[in-house]
Amino acid sequence: MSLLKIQDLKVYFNARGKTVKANNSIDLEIRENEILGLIGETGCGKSILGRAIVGLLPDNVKIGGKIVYRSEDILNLSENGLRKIRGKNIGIILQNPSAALNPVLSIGNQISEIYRYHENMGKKEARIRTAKMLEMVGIDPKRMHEYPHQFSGGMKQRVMIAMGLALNPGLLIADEPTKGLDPTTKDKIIDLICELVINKNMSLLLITHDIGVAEKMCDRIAVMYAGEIIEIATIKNILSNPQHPYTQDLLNSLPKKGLNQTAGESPSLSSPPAGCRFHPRCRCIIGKCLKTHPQLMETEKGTSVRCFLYGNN
Amino acid sequence: MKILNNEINILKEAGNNRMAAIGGAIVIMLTLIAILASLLSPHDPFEQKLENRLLNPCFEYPFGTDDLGRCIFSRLIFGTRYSLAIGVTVVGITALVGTSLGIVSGYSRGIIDEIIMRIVDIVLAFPGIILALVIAGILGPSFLNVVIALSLTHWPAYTRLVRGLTLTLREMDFIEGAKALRASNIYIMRRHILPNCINPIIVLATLDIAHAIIFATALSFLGLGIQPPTPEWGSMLKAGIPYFRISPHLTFFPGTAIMVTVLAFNFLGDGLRDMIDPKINENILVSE
Amino acid sequence: MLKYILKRIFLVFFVVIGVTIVTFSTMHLAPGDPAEVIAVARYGDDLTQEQIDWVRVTEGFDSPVYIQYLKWIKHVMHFDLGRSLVTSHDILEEITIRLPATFKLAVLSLVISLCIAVPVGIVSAVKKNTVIDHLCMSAALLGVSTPNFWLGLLLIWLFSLTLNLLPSYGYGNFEHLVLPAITLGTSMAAITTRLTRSSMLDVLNQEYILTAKAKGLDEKTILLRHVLKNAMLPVITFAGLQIGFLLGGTVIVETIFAWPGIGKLLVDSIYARDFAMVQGCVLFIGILFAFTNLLVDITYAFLDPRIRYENT
Amino acid sequence: MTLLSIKNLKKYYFCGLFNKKEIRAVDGVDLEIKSGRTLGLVGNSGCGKTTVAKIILRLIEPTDGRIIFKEKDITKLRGRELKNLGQEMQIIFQNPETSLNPRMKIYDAILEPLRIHKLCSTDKEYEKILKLIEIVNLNQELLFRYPHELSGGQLQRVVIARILSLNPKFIVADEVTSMLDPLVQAQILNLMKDLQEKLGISYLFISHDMDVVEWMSDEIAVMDEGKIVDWK
Repeated sequence: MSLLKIQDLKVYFNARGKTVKANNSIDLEIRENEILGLIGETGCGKSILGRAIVGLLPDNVKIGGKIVYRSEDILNLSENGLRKIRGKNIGIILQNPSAALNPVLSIGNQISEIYRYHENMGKKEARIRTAKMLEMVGIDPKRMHEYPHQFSGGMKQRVMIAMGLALNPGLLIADEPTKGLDPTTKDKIIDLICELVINKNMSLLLITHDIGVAEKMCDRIAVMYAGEIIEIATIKNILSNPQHPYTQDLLNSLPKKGLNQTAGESPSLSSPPAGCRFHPRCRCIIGKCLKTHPQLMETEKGTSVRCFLYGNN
Repeated sequence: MKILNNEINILKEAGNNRMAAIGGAIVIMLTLIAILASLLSPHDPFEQKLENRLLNPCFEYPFGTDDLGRCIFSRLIFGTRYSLAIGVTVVGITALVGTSLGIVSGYSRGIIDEIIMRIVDIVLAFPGIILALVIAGILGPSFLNVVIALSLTHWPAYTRLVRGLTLTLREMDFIEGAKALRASNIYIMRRHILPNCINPIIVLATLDIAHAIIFATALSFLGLGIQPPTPEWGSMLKAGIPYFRISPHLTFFPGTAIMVTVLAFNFLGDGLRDMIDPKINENILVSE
Repeated sequence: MLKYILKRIFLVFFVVIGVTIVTFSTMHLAPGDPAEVIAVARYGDDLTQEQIDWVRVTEGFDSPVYIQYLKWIKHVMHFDLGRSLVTSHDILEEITIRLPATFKLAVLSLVISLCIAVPVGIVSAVKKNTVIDHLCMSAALLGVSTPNFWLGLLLIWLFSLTLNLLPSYGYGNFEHLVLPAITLGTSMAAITTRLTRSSMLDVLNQEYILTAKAKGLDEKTILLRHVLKNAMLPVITFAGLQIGFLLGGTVIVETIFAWPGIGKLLVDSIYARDFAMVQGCVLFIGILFAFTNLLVDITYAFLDPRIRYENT
Repeated sequence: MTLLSIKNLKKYYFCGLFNKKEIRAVDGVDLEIKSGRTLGLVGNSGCGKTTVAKIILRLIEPTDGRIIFKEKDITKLRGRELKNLGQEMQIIFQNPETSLNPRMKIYDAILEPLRIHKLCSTDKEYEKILKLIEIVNLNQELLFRYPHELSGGQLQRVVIARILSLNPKFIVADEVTSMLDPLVQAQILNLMKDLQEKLGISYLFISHDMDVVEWMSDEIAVMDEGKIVDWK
């Protein structure tokens, strides 16, 4: 059964006269206790999709379409309704841990306030739950009274994870959880998230530009380019036989695959190219690509691609 | 996501350049009044007609006359010259001195930085107008002494602001890159650090002109600034106090003139600040 | 944390020495020969050259400047600021008599300023770009642009001349304190409101507020637990600094309202060219201000955990 | 022929209340870089690799040890020779966004090195800059824009063009692509490899990503806690 279904989601901003189409009719489904990876380059709108799900977008935004969480459309929930879901049903780990923690509150308080607010728990009981949570993410509970500036980058990331998982949400969204960490801490964080997600049988939406991390964690991968999803497939299919030319180039650009380069730059969201967004940089371009905009078509079981090479959409 | 943040920030502050426009318009109007003072004023500001003394505002004298029968309207117009002149000269000197000291102390970080910052602390140890008051009092009342008094006490605001900016700029890679090119320190300060400080300095200078005008009129109000008969708003205000009960307009018009001028510069400064650099807030400006 | 406080204490000591040097040197800036000024004050105008020379020797004006400075400092150490040139009363005594008047005015003005500024600043930040916000901000802008000496005159004209509810000058019961305190308090409130609002807006844009929302907390909890705690730090530091500005502000307000405080003493002694008294007042205010700054720094260190638990 | 070698390089920092606590950022490092070749330097963050790089470029003074560049000891170089050294050795930083002066147009940024060393008369500047941007395949239209209008990859190319204007023999690349997306990283690394073949530049390539270093370098030194622990 699908935990979260995103249907034709459109997220538009108007900035300096131009409308920025950050998310352009996105269809995506996250199943029960599955890890879905959302991969894309900087500025392709993947973080915005993550924040749109929990309604954390700035107020000058126009949102269309539906986001159904267990048969309840989140987008037309009232602010109170949405607030009930955040943290309880859908947790989110924001991108930059060193700025995302309140510098004047101890990390213990910042976690226990979730328990005291959502389940109006007593102070003592909340403290016990917080200690248990800190232990689970590998932080010594005795450091509960310390402040964010006394923790290293990796440790702050663990505090964010503890905050996201405090109320055992059904779905966890992790936005670039390993960015800026050195290799050893990165592996530790990856193992921690996988272990927690599996034994709490939750689903995880992992947002990252680092394919190596996605390989180690995800069951399924969705590749995003210029505000829209261009390929969805299981990790095995994506690695063994990527279909969309962009996914192929992305995988070939990995150091392991010889850093083969692709010309051009990723387009700006405010003035994307006509027709298929990737046509200016595509190797196997055909006439149709320049004018018409391809739809996301399902080719084999569970794999869908947005390209004219496959199926005659 | 980075691209989006930039665009949102710019959008948010677009509304405030209306403020800068209004402030700018009034400032330009005031400068024109100052320049064309002799053309605009209906009477000679120094000519005393004792027979029509303390007249209320009427057709002949739009703002009435003062205790010596001089036309207040004309004196106010000429007064613009002094206020703007003091504001601009004081800010010109303090911005120059303060900025260069700020860059040098921020960039060199060694003993020089310690010395400059200790001098700043000492000058700032005297709150607000006290030091300026004493210096003006001792040197004796005159235009030049007011400028000296205010300049000696106003420069630390710039030094603090610019030093803060230089400290952050100094850590950026493009300064290390310039050093790797073996560019001289002076070149780096002139070509890399100064251009990145110009905008915040402009904002601070605009707000500081407003500040300097208030301080200058305050000194004249206390009789330590520009002395009568020169038509300076502060001294006109002071001259109007003995006649406060019977003809309050003697104090009302100079007071409004000061407020309007200061308001204009504050408007301009606020508008510029929101457009350029919202980080400069009262803390740095008023702490001197 | 200890390192931070030790550094601040050393700095204050250094600043106080600086204050004494500046005060001493401003006196030497005065035109004319100090010995002659004292001689005139003591013996009247028609005096002979010997009297001036005798004064110069006894007062030690002939020795090099730094010796005079050291001698003066020795006196200051024993709380002896010397005698007024005009009334030849003891300077420190004159100041201490007037201290309560200035203190009362400063404290009441500070209370008025904070009681207006903090709530208004918070409300206009939370309700950004609404009618309330524009209203408060234009009032604050007007407040900042209105020189407090003119504001004082306006208040006198309104309250004591036209409505004559309150006395326009003098010192006595609470009634006399109202107008000066309002004048000083409101001009301070204008500056503090603008600072509170920009500090609040700054915190509202931080990422940890987004995290708080992501945890599902409601507006009120976020405002109290996260926003206020961070936003009030710069406001408290500025409130401390304000005590110093009030000392500066009193100079003008006390002159308008004939309020017998240190500010008025300073202005009157400048008129009377009584440089010894001026020197005493300036020294007193400078040192008082330096110590209030130290107090503010230390309280700030306790409030901000980033300094309290500073570890490399 | 070895272009550059370091002998027993040390850099100690002193901190704590009375500068008693001693931190050995670089503790006796020996390196050798042959001309036209790339030496990779790998290690976790905080192991001192950037400090070594900055010492070689004389941006930081070493506590001990010697730097030999083209058989000349440059550890204590001063004045004119030090300035000429600036033409021979250069550095590319990790974050492209802070590597260029935000107030300087791209055109001036690329020409700045030539203007500092006065190597090119103003009339020949335009022709020189066209050649430079052609090498790093940037299009002309970007020349009159400001750094904040360019993407990470484009900025890094501007930095490379700017350094090439002095045709240096040795470039330090300090985690050059760790902030860039995969595709852009591939473009920049391939560009650097071509430059090495065409212009015979040698690199000290610093990174914490082992695969990237293996692809780029001929020899690799692994650093930990200020010392070289492994050599491939």
